[in-house]
Amino acid sequence: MAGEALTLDDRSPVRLYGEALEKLPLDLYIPPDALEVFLDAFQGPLDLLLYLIRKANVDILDIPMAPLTAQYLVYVEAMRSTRLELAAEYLLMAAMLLEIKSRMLLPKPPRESADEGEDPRAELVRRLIEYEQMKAAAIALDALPRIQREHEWVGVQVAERIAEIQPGVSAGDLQLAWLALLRHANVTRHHSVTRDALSVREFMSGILRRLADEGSLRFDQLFEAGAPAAQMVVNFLAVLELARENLIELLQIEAFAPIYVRHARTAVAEPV
Amino acid sequence: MSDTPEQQSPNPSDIKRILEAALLASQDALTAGELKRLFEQELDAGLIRRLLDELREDWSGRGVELVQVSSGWRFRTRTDVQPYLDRLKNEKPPRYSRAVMETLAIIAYRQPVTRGDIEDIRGVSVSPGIIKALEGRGWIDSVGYREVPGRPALYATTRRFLDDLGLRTLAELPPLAELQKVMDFNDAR
Amino acid sequence: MSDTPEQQSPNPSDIKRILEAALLASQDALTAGELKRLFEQELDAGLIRRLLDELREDWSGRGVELVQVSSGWRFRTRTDVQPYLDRLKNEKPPRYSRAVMETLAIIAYRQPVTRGDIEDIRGVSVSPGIIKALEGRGWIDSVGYREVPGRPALYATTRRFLDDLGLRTLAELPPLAELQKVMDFNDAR
Repeated sequence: MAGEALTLDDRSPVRLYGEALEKLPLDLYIPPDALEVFLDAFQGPLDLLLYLIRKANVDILDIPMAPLTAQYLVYVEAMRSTRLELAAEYLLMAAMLLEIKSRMLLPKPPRESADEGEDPRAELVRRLIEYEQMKAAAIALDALPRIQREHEWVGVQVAERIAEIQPGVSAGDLQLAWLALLRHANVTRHHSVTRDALSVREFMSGILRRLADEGSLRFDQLFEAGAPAAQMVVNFLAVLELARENLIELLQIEAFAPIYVRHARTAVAEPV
Repeated sequence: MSDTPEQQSPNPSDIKRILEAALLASQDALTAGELKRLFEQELDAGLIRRLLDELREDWSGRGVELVQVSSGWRFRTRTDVQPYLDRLKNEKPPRYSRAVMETLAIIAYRQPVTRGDIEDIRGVSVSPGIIKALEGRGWIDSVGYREVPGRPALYATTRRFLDDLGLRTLAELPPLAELQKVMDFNDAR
Repeated sequence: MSDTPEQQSPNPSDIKRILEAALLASQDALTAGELKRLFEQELDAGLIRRLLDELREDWSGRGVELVQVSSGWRFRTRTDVQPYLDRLKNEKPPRYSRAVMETLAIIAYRQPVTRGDIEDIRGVSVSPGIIKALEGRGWIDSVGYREVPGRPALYATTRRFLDDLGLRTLAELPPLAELQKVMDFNDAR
């Protein structure tokens, strides 16, 4: 394999193993000045072989091994002279081509077994076709419209939040918080609150809120006409509780006159 | 000089279409200068401005709006679609501190209460920041004052608190009697 | 239970407006499931699908199009506006060498494959740089190891690869040339 290095000169542009290469069939001949350009263009030995086969216009299923091998070796020698590090795979292929060529020269055994009957080129052809297929696929893939080349994704800004994300709280969280309170302060005895009492407390807040808005209300205005009896009772309890806690003041100018309800504050601020 | 299609003088509707696509695709606001730079031809700044105003008009009522900010023009979502977009977010919302949760629990279960009441139950002082956070959230408000020296504000939970927790009334809060059982159970372990 | 505005049943035109805003604002494609998740109510998948088709129709002729890719629905600019957008770009999109594209094609059509498989098909060694470039782009990743000595990594293409090429599934890849066509292709050159 390691014969005389390929030389490029005017008289005999390409020499292989000391032999001028113009003896090669014309359809396999490639001008030597094109060599360097092609060296960069080939992806590997299969690529080079496909190029040579295409150039020679021969059937990939019936490759003429002798001229193809010779032509291939021209390129390999050119590569060895310039970029040795690339040559390994090319040399391996050269060895394979020479082996196939020699096997084809052997006389066929009289009785062919299944193995021996296979064309020595079959494996090479299979690889060449598969690679050719992938080469075509690569070109087709590259031709697909691609993001950042033919398209851009759309992504408009999401409006600034008016407020940052607020912590989420569930009723269960409140329960847990109360549970924590119970753990570190024994508040149960003083603050056991039943379902009903909570309703009372809700009405207490509601009454205070209304009084804050409206100043004072007639007692009957605190009660929504037609509300369920249970609600009336709870509301009444709320009024009593508010009075008991000195949060509101109940005023009646004289017996049977309308009762007025005021915020305790109002009662203090306004002399009656 | 060359004759690629985009170098023929584009008409206003083409220009508008390109302005819209560029603004939708851009990660940042685009300045008037950048918008001019989209086009090979020197376009009149007044024309671009007019088309931007048209675009803004075209997009009114949509979930995305064209806005002019200090750094230029950009599309952004309207705030009213925010609640929908938030549902896609995986990020967990922050959590309130124990102090905030306990304060809220006391106000919810014991309302109306003063800060002093909360401090009595929690056994520690309540920072004004906690009350402010809950007021800021719209979950509590001051419904009056207790007529004792200093006239402390009385806090209660709001309608919004119930809404945000998915409750109709305070009575739907987990009853404390059950809580007691939970606590007993925990203590037993 | 509660009655915040978004919890009232939205009508189809509101839904469409929100779908559009979410798709325009999303950094990634949104799946049908995510689009459903925008809404508090359980919406019919058929309705959402119909509105997406309507949206796609609404946007036809604009500089931006709604497409269905592997990971869901997403808006992207149309090919014909790209020359304009390119004028604002500081850097050109990467052009991949034949070596990279052939490696990508082998991974796409033959996945999962090891580096050795790729080298067998291409007939040359595959530099780690090629694999890194494709991984860096998010187009391939390692999906496991072949249980042979050395346990080489098995590579496959990602959803992002399909998304970036505007494909929904690998089945939408350009069909591989058949053997006879390969030969015709060769002959034609």
